Amino acid sequence: MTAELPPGLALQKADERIMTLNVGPQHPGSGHMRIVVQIDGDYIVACDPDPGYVHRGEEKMAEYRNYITNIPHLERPVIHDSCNILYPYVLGAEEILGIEVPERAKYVRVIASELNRCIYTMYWLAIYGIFLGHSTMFMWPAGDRELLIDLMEKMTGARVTHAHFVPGGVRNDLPPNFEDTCLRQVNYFERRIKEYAAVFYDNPVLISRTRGTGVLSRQDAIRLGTTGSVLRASGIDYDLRVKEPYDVYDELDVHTNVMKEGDSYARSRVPWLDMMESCNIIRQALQKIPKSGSVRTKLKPNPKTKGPATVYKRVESGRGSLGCYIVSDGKPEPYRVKMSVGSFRNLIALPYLLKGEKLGNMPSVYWSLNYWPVEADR
Amino acid sequence: MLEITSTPLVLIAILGTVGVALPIISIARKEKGSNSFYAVIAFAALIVSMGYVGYQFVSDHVVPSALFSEDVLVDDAFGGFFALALLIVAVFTTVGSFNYMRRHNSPAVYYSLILLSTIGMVLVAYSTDLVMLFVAWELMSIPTYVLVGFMKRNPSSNEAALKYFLFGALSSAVIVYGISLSYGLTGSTNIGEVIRGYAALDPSLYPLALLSVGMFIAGFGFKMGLVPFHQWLPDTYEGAPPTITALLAAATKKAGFAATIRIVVMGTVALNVDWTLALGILAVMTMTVGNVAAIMQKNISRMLAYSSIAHAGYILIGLAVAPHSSLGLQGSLYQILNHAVMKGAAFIAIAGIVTTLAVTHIDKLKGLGRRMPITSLGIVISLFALAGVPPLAGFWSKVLLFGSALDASATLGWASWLAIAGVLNSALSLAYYGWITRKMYFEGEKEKRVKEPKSVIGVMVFSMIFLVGFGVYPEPILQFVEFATPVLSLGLMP
Amino acid sequence: MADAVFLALTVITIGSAIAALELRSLIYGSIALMGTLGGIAGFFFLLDSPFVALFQLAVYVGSIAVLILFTVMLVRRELIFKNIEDRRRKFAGLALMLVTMVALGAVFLDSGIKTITTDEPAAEFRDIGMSFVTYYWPALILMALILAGSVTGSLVLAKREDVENDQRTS
Amino acid sequence: MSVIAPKFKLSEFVKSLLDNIFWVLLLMTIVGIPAVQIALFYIEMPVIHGELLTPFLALTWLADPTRLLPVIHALMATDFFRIAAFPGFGFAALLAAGTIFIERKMLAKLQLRVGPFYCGKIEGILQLMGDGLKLISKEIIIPAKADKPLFWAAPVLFVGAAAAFVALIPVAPGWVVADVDMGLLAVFAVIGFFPIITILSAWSANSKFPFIGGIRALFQMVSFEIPLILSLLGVVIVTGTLNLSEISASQSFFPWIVFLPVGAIVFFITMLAELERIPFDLPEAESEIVAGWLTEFSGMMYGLVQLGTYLKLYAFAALFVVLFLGGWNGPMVVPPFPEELLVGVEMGPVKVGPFPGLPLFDQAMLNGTFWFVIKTVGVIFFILLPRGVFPRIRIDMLLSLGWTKLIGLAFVNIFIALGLLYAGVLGPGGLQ
Amino acid sequence: MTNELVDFTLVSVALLGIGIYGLAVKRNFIRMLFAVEIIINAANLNIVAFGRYLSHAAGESLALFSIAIAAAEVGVGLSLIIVAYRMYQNVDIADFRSLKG
Amino acid sequence: MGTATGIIKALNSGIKHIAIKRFTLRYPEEKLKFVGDGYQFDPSTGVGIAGIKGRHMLFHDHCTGCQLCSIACEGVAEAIAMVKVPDSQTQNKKSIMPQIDYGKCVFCGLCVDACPFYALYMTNDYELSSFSKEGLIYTPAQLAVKPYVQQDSEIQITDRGATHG
Amino acid sequence: MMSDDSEKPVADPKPDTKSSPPPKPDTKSSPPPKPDTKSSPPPKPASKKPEEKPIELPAFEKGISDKLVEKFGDKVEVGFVKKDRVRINISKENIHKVAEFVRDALNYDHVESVTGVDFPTDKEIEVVYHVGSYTDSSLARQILVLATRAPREENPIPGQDSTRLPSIRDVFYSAEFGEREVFEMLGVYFEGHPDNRRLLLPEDWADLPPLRKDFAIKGR
Repeated sequence: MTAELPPGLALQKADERIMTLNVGPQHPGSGHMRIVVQIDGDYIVACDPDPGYVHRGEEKMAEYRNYITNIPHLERPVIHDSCNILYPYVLGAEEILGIEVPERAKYVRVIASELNRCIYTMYWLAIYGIFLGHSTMFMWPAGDRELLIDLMEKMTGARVTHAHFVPGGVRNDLPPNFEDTCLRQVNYFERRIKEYAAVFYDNPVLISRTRGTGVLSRQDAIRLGTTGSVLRASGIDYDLRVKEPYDVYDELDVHTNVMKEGDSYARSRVPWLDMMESCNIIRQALQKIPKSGSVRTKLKPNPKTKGPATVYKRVESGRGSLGCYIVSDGKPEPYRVKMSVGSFRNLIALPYLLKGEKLGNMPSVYWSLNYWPVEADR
Repeated sequence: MLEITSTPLVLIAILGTVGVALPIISIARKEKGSNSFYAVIAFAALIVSMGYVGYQFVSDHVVPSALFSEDVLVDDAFGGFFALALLIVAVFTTVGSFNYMRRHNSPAVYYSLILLSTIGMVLVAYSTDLVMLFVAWELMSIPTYVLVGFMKRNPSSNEAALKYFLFGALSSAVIVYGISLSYGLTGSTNIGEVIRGYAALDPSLYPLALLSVGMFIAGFGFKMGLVPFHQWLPDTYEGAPPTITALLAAATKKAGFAATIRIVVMGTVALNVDWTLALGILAVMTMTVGNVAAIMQKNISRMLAYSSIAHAGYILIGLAVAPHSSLGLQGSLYQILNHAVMKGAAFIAIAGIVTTLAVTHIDKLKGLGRRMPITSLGIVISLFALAGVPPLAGFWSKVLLFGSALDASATLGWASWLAIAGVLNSALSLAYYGWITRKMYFEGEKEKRVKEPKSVIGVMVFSMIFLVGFGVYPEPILQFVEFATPVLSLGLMP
Repeated sequence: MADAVFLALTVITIGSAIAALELRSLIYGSIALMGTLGGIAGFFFLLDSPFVALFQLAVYVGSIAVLILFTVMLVRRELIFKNIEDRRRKFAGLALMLVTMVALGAVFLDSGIKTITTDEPAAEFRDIGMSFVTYYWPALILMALILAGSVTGSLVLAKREDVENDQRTS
Repeated sequence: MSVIAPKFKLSEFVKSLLDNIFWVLLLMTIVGIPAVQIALFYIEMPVIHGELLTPFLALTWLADPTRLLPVIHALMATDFFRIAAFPGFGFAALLAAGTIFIERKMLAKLQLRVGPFYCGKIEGILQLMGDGLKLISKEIIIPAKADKPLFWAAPVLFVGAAAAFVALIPVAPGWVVADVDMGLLAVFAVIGFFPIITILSAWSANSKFPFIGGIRALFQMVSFEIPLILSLLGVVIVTGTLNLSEISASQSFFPWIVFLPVGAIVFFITMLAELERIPFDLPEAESEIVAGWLTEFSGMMYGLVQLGTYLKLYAFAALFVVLFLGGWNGPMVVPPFPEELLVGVEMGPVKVGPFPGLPLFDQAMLNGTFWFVIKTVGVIFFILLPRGVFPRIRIDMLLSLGWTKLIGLAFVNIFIALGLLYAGVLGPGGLQ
Repeated sequence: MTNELVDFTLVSVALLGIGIYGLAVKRNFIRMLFAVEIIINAANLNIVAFGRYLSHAAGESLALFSIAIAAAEVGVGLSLIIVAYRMYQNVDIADFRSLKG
Repeated sequence: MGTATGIIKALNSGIKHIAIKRFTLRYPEEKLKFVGDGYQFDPSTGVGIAGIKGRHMLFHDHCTGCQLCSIACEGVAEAIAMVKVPDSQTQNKKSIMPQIDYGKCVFCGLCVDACPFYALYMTNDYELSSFSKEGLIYTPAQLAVKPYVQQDSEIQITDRGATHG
Repeated sequence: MMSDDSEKPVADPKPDTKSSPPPKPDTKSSPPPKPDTKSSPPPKPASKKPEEKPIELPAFEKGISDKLVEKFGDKVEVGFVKKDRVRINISKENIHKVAEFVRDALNYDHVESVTGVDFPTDKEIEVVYHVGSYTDSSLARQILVLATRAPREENPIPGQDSTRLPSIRDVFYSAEFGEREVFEMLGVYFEGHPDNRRLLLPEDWADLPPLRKDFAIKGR
């Protein structure tokens, strides 16, 4: 590997031939970021992602709040996946504070985390659909996502920003009859997402449009350090729920979906398969969950730590491996919290993939990276 | 009625199919740079076409030069003659490009365009309808615009193409205008009808008829490079790829003469106008300007371009005296055939020199006789044939031309001056041909021999055999030319 | 009525022809050229040849004008050209134009063409089709070859070398 | 006191209302009535009771309602009515408005939404009007470096070209604005104008995204014109005419789609591309190039372009109906008018009728229009359907589809047509 | 027909004159192309006018051929212009100086 | 041919959905039914009871004015201010009670967790809009009122799709 | 760059072969957790797995740290060895070499996160790389923590002052954006990084690098 940028990855001087387009931040195809794209005719010559439009300094904020009050604002970067983004922080905080989690709470966490993964993926899928000009694929997931949001609301009391996980368990117990409702709605949900196949995933127009575009080879996926669905779509069997099981994932049967192609079609299909797998996991967890028991180890509002420590915890979120590095110096507030997020890690692949693509492929390749701008900015 | 086996239709079928199929094959093959594959296909198609033309002659399916017909095409000896001459040049170009095109992109399109252009040229000679002639004329021209500008990285090629395109488009516009007038005056587009209509024209419409004939001369003159319309020619011949220059100089020009003989000569005859003087003056001007300008050139392509202007003048002598001497058209036709071979060979040789040595300046050709012996021998023989040095084929055509001028001087007093001017010009041209020969053989000392392209050698050998052979034994060609030459009075009284 | 239409068309056609050559902006020049072509189509309508007129509209406006506009926009840096023609050349050109127009006009006016009139109905477009398939059919074939040649030729010319050199698979 | 409008006074409100009513009435009297009179001068007046009606007498219809009907009848015979109202602009605009409503509702149903709901009480039927009012009331913003004359002209020209297209469509026997002998060729000529307008407007906005969108529109339209024309040649071959009315009339027994399904499919796909509908809406691909060549339009200029787009959609759907689905032909659903309705019937002392309005239409026209509208709406439905089902495709896929597959299929269609003709199935001696 | 043939021919001559003027004066290649187009259109006008007054279909056929050929020609010409533009960034023929003449 | 069947399948799926039931909730007319009375705290287990996290409800007789809710909110939204209340309870010596600014509150419920005396609960009232910023500040007196909410729509899943009945 | 072959069947011998008692100097590094207390975080009752793991796995991790110590000796310092986590403290001169060794010999292939931690008391800024592996399935749950320190200045001018570190972007490509983030958030200039540019902050950011401790949030 060379120390320079790959040839031509850097922006070039604009001239008669090369036109510089500012895709975003006020562009329907950019999300909350700007991609400076240089095109030559219909081909993208170079591209420079410019995130940071929603940077709010969560890591700095976390240094001023104690381990409990950090919870509501640390979930803000990905409010659709708010359980998962809290998960590593909570795991780390448990280690630093030295608390143990009841068994039932672990199952509740797994159910909430999988439901939230589905909620996030549906949101992502909706935007992926509208980026490809498929407005039905925007409406259907956005509508069916409501099912799960209702479920999460029953469970946690909030529709998106749950603030449900706390060090020592979860905030509240499951509502009565939750198992039945959950099972029914999850089954229905699975039936619904299977219907997306005919209109979206098996649609010949979509296949011919996304197959073979933005191909990320296996070596490059490893080299660029991508994660999550991007990594698994490139043929690497790596899922933290299997490889480094946290909480009770080692007692559940988790199957990793891997596709070999590494193109944007595969990258868009893997999250869809993951949703089915999530439904599967939820059903298993509902079976195995202890029927009674505490779900929370009681903590003070301002808990004391056990002294200086550093922790690095990882979980598998909707966008891939999500790590949280906490440095504690013994005070009630963490000394430093660093979120290593999947979006930020996958962003590095964007200029690499877009180089030489057609402009028409830009939205599909960009959004197939499973990228959430707010999370990358934090 | 046009038979389906008549030569022009078969030529369209063979060359058109191959010409259209080549790009499609290249798309289907998805390979690059397999130049020789396409060249071989094109070469085969051309050879088959030539064989068919020859077979039609041998098997006596050819009408003796009819010039007029009820149909848009006629399968006569005149057309056949031109078809043979033009196909020879096309074969030269194809073979010459075999080596020249090796480094360039899209060879399939290149050969396909050569084939299409060849169809156009050949059908110009065959057509007996103005619409057909115009369409064939455009089919001849449009591919050559592309071919001249085919070297996209080369500014001079592009500039040559632009100039050529502009003058070509202008010439076709002028031709359409002429056609519109002649159609309006006679109510038909068939050349026979037009000529007959001209012969029986109301006198008040004579000026318009003259205008139309004038426009035809101007339009065709652009392609032939007659003197007032020749400005584009040296630039284009210099800038274009040398192989394409061979096609332009040796073939499209001849197609212009075919059209001129079909229309202008007939029209002048029909209108009973004494255009001979005008044509004669045009001939002398063209010869003189061409030769004088050629002496001053330093670039061999440019020199040959001016030389080909001069040769247009020689050929025009025959046309000028045609109404008064039956030898005139014979001489023109003979000269056309010879010039096609000579110029074609010369430019292909230049293409070979450009590919191997990348020089065109005359001073740089020092010692070429040692570096590329066969090529330079071919060039020298072509040049001397162009000058009309006795044992070579060019000599006989010039003898025929000047003889026709002398022959016509019986009825046309000034015609002998044409012959004198022609002889003087030939002498003048010998000067610069000789100068090149001196440069190639008697200057420079220690050049080593380089590898000559085999395809160029093939062309050289063929042209040398042709020029020397028919120079020594011109009888068959003379007979052929006599057979192909139209009898002018034939058209008016069908 | 027709005379008024004729005069209007004449003014449009000739005026926009002059405008096409003289307007400084090439885009507007191209639009003026479209005016000329449309005016000619109007003349064709006057001449009872709607087929040719509509063909003229479809081909010239539908493809040639588009091509010209496209090229002009591609060449967008030089939208407004320096007025580099010198005066002498301009006056010579004007003189040439006047000589041509006067001489040819005199020839036309002087000739017997003025006597040609007709009251016969115009040829129907079915006759055109008939003449195409019976008399001009070899010319039609050649026409197809011309179009094939020009399309492949222009594609090869207009294709960019760098795209040519690294051809993509998709 | 309301929080929203704290300075509200009922008396002021009533006063302003009265003010508005006064001005409206004044303008109506000053401008409206003379305009009606001027219009009446150009109508060929009918003769009633052996007396030629004058425009002034015609205005007195309130006094004598029997005069109204003949005047309206005379109005319907004028070119103005044809252009502005029935087969022309008004009818097309009405159908276009209906199209927009159908599109929004149907797409909503397909996407498990409700669609426009509240505006107009009944399923949001007045939503379109609301949108129109909003567009009219919005400011028209012109980019500073735009080429203003062209930028202004483009939407107007677009609507004009679309209206010219509409004018060529025969709706019912004899009801067509411009019955051109070369109707189909005229259609091609009109279609040829759209790319020019598009590219001019794109260029004149002097912005990057419109320019890319304009170039894309140009590629798309120009390259799909060829299969469009080729796919229609089959119909021309079997009917032997270019006149759209004649083509429509020739399908009185069966529509051409029965014999030329390939041509119909090719025409349908090229139609989608020419209309820039999904999946071929590349010129407006919002995720790549914002809104393509429409990016810089605002306010009513955008509204005009939308109007033109939907007029074009109607015109294309109608062309499909005329060429392949039999146009106005269909079984008679309108029963023949009974004589009593036309002249009235006397029942004892009471005379009922004549039923006003009925003499304005004849049965053939009503029937033809009915079938035409039914078929057109059906075609429009199928034009709109892909929007809910397919994603947008890419420009290179589009071009290769047009240049390779569709042109090939169009030739197949031509050979089918020729084969049918030479086999004697169609044409003289055949079925028709 | 209220118009006479000579009227049409005179318009055609005027257009021819304008075309020749454009070719003689303008040095911009696109303008020269315009001029050529104007000449071709003048010829077409002539042809159709003659055809109408002779009541022939041949005139219209010739005009159709001429229009189609002009389209092909313009296509080639414009692609040459594009090639030239890529090389020179200019389309003024006066600036093309690699060849003398 | 695979392409053709794919296209037909997609069209078929699209047309099929035109007839399917839709679960659009016409919000102001119907409201979704939530679990329980809102997020509350079960004193017996020390764990929350599931419920929507709507606006708070303050039990004046439980509140001691310990400020723990305010401290918990400090790191999150700073929505809770302690204000003087006129009538002092016996256990509330300082006679201060929380006043909540719903313009700032993020409804995380950490204050409920923090309250050691179970004085602060959350209810399922979420319609808090007001025309002024002042209207969003709820005084302890306002917080003491139990809101009346009518929420009765529930999701129903049938074979023809999910619907809000 | 990395091994292209698919996942090797694995690396069991590694923990066995390495048995040398390592120095394990967890003496003075600022976060000094006790490995033995931390190494058994899942105190699951009645589960077979956790009983075996604390015995075997730290040995495996120890093997990794032993390899590093064996290779570099005093240049590296083992921060801690926990279950699945090994921390190595390296001086800034050696970080590049260690990274190369980690990539080539230990089969780690990507950087998961690059973290900068400001220690104003030590006048140093610590940059921590969390290195993981996709190709080697035995390392799938392992994270190697490489920590290095750069001197810190009171009035930093990012890019101009002495707060510099060698970039390991040419070893691990995936560190590119992470290092860019650390550059703008803490003002650590990475020498050898081709693209030391602003990433998340506004273009006209002229204040202190925001994650330094002396950059205070307003009102706190």
